[in-house]
Amino acid sequence: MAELNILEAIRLAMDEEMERDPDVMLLGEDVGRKGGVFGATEGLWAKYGDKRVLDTPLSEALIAGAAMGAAMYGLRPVAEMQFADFVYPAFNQIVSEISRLRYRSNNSFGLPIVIRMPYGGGVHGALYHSQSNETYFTSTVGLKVVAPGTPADAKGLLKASIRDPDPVMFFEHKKVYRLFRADVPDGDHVVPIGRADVARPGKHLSIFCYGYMRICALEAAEMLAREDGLEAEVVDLRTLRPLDTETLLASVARTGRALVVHEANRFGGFGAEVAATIAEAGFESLDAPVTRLAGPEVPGVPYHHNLEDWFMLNPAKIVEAARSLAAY
Amino acid sequence: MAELNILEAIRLAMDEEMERDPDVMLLGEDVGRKGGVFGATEGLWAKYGDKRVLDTPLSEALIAGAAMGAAMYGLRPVAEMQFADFVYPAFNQIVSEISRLRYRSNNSFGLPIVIRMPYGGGVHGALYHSQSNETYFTSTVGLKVVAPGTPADAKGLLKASIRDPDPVMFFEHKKVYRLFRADVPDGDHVVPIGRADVARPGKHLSIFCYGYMRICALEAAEMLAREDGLEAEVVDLRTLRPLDTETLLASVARTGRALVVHEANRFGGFGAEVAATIAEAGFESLDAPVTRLAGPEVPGVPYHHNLEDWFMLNPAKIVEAARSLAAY
Amino acid sequence: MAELDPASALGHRELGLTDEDVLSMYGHMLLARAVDERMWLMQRAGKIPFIISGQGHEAAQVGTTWPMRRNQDWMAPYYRSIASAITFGMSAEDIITAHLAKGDDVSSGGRQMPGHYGAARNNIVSVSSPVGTQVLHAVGLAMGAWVRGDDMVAITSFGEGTSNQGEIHEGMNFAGVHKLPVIFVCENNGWAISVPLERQVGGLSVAARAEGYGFPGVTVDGGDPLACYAVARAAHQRAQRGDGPTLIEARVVRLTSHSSDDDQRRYRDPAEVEELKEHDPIPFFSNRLRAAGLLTDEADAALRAEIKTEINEAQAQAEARPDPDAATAHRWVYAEGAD
Amino acid sequence: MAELDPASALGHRELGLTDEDVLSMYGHMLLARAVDERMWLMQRAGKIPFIISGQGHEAAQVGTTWPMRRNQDWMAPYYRSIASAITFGMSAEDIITAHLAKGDDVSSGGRQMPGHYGAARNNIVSVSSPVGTQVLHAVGLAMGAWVRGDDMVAITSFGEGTSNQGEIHEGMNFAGVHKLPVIFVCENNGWAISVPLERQVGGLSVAARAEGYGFPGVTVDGGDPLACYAVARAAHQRAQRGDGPTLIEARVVRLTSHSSDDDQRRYRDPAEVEELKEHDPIPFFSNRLRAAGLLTDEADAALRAEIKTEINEAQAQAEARPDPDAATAHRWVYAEGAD
Ligand SMILES: Cc1ncc(C[n+]2csc(CCOP(=O)(O)OP(=O)(O)O)c2C)c(N)n1
Ligand SMILES: Cc1ncc(C[n+]2csc(CCOP(=O)(O)OP(=O)(O)O)c2C)c(N)n1
Ligand SMILES: [Mg+2]
Ligand SMILES: [Mg+2]
Repeated sequence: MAELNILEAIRLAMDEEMERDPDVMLLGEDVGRKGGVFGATEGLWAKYGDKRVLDTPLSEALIAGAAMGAAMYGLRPVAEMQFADFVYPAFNQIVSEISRLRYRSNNSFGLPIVIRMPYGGGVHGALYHSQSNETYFTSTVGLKVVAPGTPADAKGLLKASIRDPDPVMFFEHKKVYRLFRADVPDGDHVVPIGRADVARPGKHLSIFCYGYMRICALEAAEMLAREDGLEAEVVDLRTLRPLDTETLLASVARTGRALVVHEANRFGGFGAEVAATIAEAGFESLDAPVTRLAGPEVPGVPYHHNLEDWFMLNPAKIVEAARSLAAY
Repeated sequence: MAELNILEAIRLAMDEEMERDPDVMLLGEDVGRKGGVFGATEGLWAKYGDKRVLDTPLSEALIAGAAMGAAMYGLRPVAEMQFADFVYPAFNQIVSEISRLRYRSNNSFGLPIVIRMPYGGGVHGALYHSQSNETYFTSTVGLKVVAPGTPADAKGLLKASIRDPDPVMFFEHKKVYRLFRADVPDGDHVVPIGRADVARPGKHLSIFCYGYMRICALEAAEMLAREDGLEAEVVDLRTLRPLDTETLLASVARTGRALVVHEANRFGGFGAEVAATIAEAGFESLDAPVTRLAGPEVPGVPYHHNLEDWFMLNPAKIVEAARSLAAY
Repeated sequence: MAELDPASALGHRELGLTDEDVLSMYGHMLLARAVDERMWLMQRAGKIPFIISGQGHEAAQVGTTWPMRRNQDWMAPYYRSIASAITFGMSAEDIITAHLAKGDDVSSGGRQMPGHYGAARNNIVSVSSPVGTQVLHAVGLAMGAWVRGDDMVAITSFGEGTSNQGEIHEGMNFAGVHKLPVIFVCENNGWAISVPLERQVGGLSVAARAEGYGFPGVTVDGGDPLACYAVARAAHQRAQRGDGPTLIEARVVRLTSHSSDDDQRRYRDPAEVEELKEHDPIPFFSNRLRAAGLLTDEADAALRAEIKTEINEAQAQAEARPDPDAATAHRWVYAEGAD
Repeated sequence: MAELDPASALGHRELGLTDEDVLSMYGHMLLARAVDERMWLMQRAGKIPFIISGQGHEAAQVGTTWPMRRNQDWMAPYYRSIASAITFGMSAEDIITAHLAKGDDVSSGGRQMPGHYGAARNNIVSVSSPVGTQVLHAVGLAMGAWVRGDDMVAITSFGEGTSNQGEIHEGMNFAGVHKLPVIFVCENNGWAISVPLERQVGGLSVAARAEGYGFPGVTVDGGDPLACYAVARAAHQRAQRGDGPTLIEARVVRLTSHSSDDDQRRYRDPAEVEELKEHDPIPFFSNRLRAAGLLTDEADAALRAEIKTEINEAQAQAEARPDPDAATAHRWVYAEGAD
C-alpha cells in the first residue's frame, strides 16, 4: 500500500504495465522529455526510451490514427491528448475508425488502445482547458469510457483499460490530480471496467456522480448527514460506458430518489442517459422525479473566477439540490 | 402552393434565400456543377455562378472553418457536408469554434451559418452512409439543431435557419428526400426554430419523433387506431435544440405516456434528453415509465439487407413498443 | 544478343523482373479488370446495389504493390483498390463475396458496403469510407514496426481529392520526421467525383507536397505497370534501408463514373470521356508485351479464358454462400467475454 | 549625398518606409515588450494566474503586420500575437484588461484566458485555444472578400508546431486553388512547448510546404523587422493583385518558457537558453537604428519612458475596471431575442 495522489497512481499504472508488457507504448504531445504538461509521464521517457515514450508532433488526428495502426500491428498504445478540449481534431479517427473497426471487420481486427485525457474545470482554464466532454464518447458505440475519482481507482482502472482488448477513453479530472493522497494497493491492482462503486451507503436518496464530483458529493453527503439528518448514498459510476445499471437500479430501489450530478452541461449530457435509464427501468422505485444537477448551458467554462465559480458545481450546490429532492 | 418532395423543398428554400439576400452562399463537395450527390443544389450553380455555389476541395474542416471566416466577414454561408457521416473532420471547427464564438467573444461576433447534412439509414449505405449522429450536436451548447420531416417544414425551417443569426445544424433524412410529395406554401414560408409540431393528436400515449421517424410514427398511429383502438399523439420535435419542452410536457400531461423514438442508438442518444426532461418535469403526469425506442447498440448500420432491416426502426416496431407502453 | 531481343526493350529485367513476373503482373491486371466488369454486370442485374470501380487504376495498383512482401508487409488500401487487394492476396471470390455481402465474407461478413476490402490474414487493413483515414493507419503500422525494430514496409493509397484531407498532412509529416517505412500512393485520376484536379489541388501536383515533409515525391505514369513498379521498388528499398517514406503520384484515368450512383456525363466533357479508352492501361500493357514478344494472341486469349472461368466459378461460389444472419448483427461490438 | 547617409543603409526607404515609420515600428516593438514584461510582473504578483508571452517574436509580428491596412484588412492571430494585435490597433490597456479578465474587456469580457486577443472593431478575430483553427478563419475571411469582390487581405499567424495540424493543410490548399488574398505567417521559434523542430517538422522547413500548394513560401529572419516587412509587403501586394497567398516562415526565438506554467530548463539545453538573449530582436533593431543615425540614447530613453508611463496608466485603468458580473455569465450563447 502506498499513499498516492491520482497523478502518481496514473503514472505508476503506466510504469507497471510497461514493465509487464513490452507492447505497451505511450505517445502524445510533450509526454517524453518533459513528462507531460501535468507530469503524468514523468520519468518514463528516461526509463523506456524515445520510442516507447514518443513525443509526437502537434497533430491529434495523427496520435489517434497512428495508435490505431500500431494497435493493428500488435502494440498496445496509450495515447495522451494534452487536454480533453483538444481531442476534436482526432474525432474522426476515434469515432469513425477506432470505435468501429472490430464491428465492421466482423472481429478480424480489435484495438487495445487507451486514450487518456485530462478534463474538467475549476482550474482557471477557461473555455478550452476545462471541458467535460465525455458525452461525445459515452454516446459512441464501440468505445468504453472511464472516469476515476480516487487514486486506487485511477491505478486499477487504468491497468484494466490498458489490458482491455477494446478502445477506452480514460478521463482524468485535472482538479483532483493532486488534490489528495490515499491508499493505493501495490502491484496487480486491477479494477474491472463496468462496475460502479457505492462510495457511501445511504437510505434517503442516491447521488450518482463520477470524477471530481465524487469528492463533492461525498462532502455534500457529510453536510446533509450533519445538518439535515439525511443519509445520501453516493454512487461513483467510475465507468460511464458500459454503465453499471444493476448497481444504479439497486441503489434507487433502496432510496427511491435519484440525483444525477455532473460538471458537463445538462442538455444532452451524460446525466440524461443515467436519468432516462432510471426513469424507465426504475419507474416503480421512484418516489420523486429523477433530478439532474449539471453545469450550466454555456459553451464552456468562462475564465474570470467570478464566472468560473458561477459555472462550477460544488458541495453546496449538491446539498441544495439534494434537499429539494428529499423534500419532494 | 406547390406539391414538392423534401429535396425539392430544400432546393427551393436555398434558391429563394439566395435571390433575396446576396450574402447567402453555398459551399461543399460537388455542390456546384453536379448539383450535389443528392441533387439538393441542382441548377443553383448555373444560376448563381461559381463563387456563390462553390465546389470545395475534399476538406470538411476547410468547409466549416471557411464558412466561419466568411460569416465573420458578413456572409451567410450554407455549407453542405456530403453525408452526416463525414462531418467528423470538421468537428473541431464546429464544436471548438463555430458553437462558441459568440459566447467567448462576449457577443462581438455572431455566426449565421447553416450546415446541411444528409443523414439516416435504410438506404443501403452501411456504416458510413447511414449515420444518425445528431446527438453530437444536440449536446453541444451554442448550436441549434433542426431535423424536418415534411416538405413544408423542410422549406420553412431551412429558411428560418438561413436567416438565423446563429449556427444551425440542419439534418436531412436521406430516406425521405424523395419519399413523397406534399403541399409547400409558396414564398416566404418560414417555420420558426424551436417549435414542435403535433402531427396527430391523440389521448392514449404520446410518440415523440423527428425526421423519417415522423412518417413511421404516423403510420404506426394509424395501425394502433385501426387495430387496437389506441389514439397515439404524434409529436414531431422538428427542432432538437432548443427543444420545445412546453409542447412536449403538454402532450404528456394529456396522455400520461411517452414513447420517444429515434433511429440513432439508444445509449446516450438524443432520446435520453427527451426522456429525462419528461421524467423530471412531467413526473406527475406519467402513468407509465417514459420509454425509448431507438436504434440498436452497434457502431453503425450494417450493410446486408438482412442486417439493415434488423437495425432500422419501422412502423411495426413502433406499434409493438406503443402496445407495451399502453398496456403498462 | 541482348540488343536484338525485343523483350529487353521492356526494361523489366533491369528491374529484376523475369518474363514470368511481367506476365503475372499482366494476369493480375486482367483479373482485377474482369472482377470489376463482372461486378458492374451484377449491379445491372440487380444483384449488387452499388459498385465503385478500379477501372483505369489497375496498372498503378499492380505496379506499386508488386514489390510488397506478402504476409510480411502491410497495406491500407482504399475503395478502388481491387487490383491492389488481389496482388496482396485476396481472391476474386473474396472480392465478389464482399460485394454480395455474404455472411462469411472475409472483409466484413456483409457489414460493409461494396468496395470496402480488408483481410487480416493478408495484412490488408479493412477499408472504411471517410476518405484518407487509412493513411494514418499505414503510418501507425510503420510506427509499430519501427518501435519493435521489425522489417516491415506499409503501403497506402488514396485519390488526389483525398490528398486534401488534413489527416494526410499529419500522417505524412510524422512519417517524414521519423523516416518511417511507409509508401504513400496517390492514384490521381483527375477527378474527385465531379470536382476536377484544378479545383482540388493547389499547385496541381500531389507529389510536390512530399518535399515539404522531407522525403521524395515522384510522379509516374500510372498507366505503365513497370514504371510504377520501378518507383515502388525504389520506395520499398528506401523504406527498408531506414531512409523513410516516399510519395508516389500515379497519374491514372477513371474509366467509369465515380460509382454506380454517379453519371459523369453530367460534369465531364464528352470529348474527354470519349478519349478515356485510349488511356486504358490494359491494352497498353498488352501491346507492350506483344511488342516484346512475351505475349501472343493465343496466349492472351488463353489467359483471358482462364480468368473468365475463374470469375465464373468465383461468382457461383460466392452466390452460394449464406447470407448474414440477423441474429449475429449485434455481435463483435466489443471483444466477446470481455464485459 | 545618399551614399554618405548612414540611414540609407537601413534600406527602409527602398521599401517605401519613412524614418518616422521605422521609428514607429520600433515603438510598437517596445510597447509590445513592455506590456509583456508587465504582465509577467503581474503574474508573479498574483494578479494574473497565467501568461503566455510574445517575447522574441516582436520584430516578426510588427514587420509582418505593418503592411496591413487598419480597418480594412483582417487578422486572425494566435496567443503570442501581442505585438501584432498592437500593430492592428489594440491598445496596451486592451491587452492588460484582457489579462485581468475585466467585465468590459474588449476581447471577451473576461471569459477567455490570458493570451486570447480579439476585437471586432479592429478586424481582429478572437483567438481560441485549439492551435491552428484560426488559419481556416483567415482563409474564410479571404474567401468572403473574394466572393464579394472586395479589396481585403487577411493575415494569420501560428507556430511551427501548429503547422502540423491538418486544418492548416486544408486551408492552405484551398487558398492555393483559388489564389485567395491571405498571408500565412509561421512564427518558427524552434519549440512547441518541449518538442523541438526536428521532432515536429518533417524536412525542417515550414516555408517549403507552400510550393506544394502552388504559392511561394519564404523564410525570413524574424529578428529583423524590416526583412519581415519586406516579405509581408510583397505578400500583401501579391494578394491584392489577385495572385494569391504567401507563406512566410519567420525564424524567431522564444525568449521565455512556453508559458508561466512551463519551465524550459527541464527540456532545453542550458547553453541554448543562455544564448537566447543574443537573438533578442529589440536590442538588434535598436542598434541598427542607432547605427543608421535614426535613434540616439536620449531619444530611446525618452521613448521608453513614454511607454512606461503608458503602461502604468494602462495598468491602473485596467485594474480600476469592474470585474465581470456572474449574473451575465449565461448571456450571449445565442443572439438575444432570437429564440
Ligand atoms: C471524409 C469524406 N468526405 C466525403 C466523402 C465522399 N466521397 C467519397 S469518394 C469522394 C471523392 C474522392 O476523390 P479522390 O480522392 O480523387 O478519389 P477517386 O474516387 O477519384 O479515386 C468523395 C467526395 C467521403 N467518403 N469521405
Ligand atoms: C489542438 C491543440 N493541441 C494542443 C494544444 C496545447 N498546446 C498549446 S500551445 C502548444 C505548442 C505550440 O507550439 P507552436 O505551434 O510551435 O507555437 P509556439 O507556442 O512555439 O509559438 C501546444 C501543444 C492546443 N492548444 N491545441
Ligand atoms: Mg480522383
Ligand atoms: Mg514554436
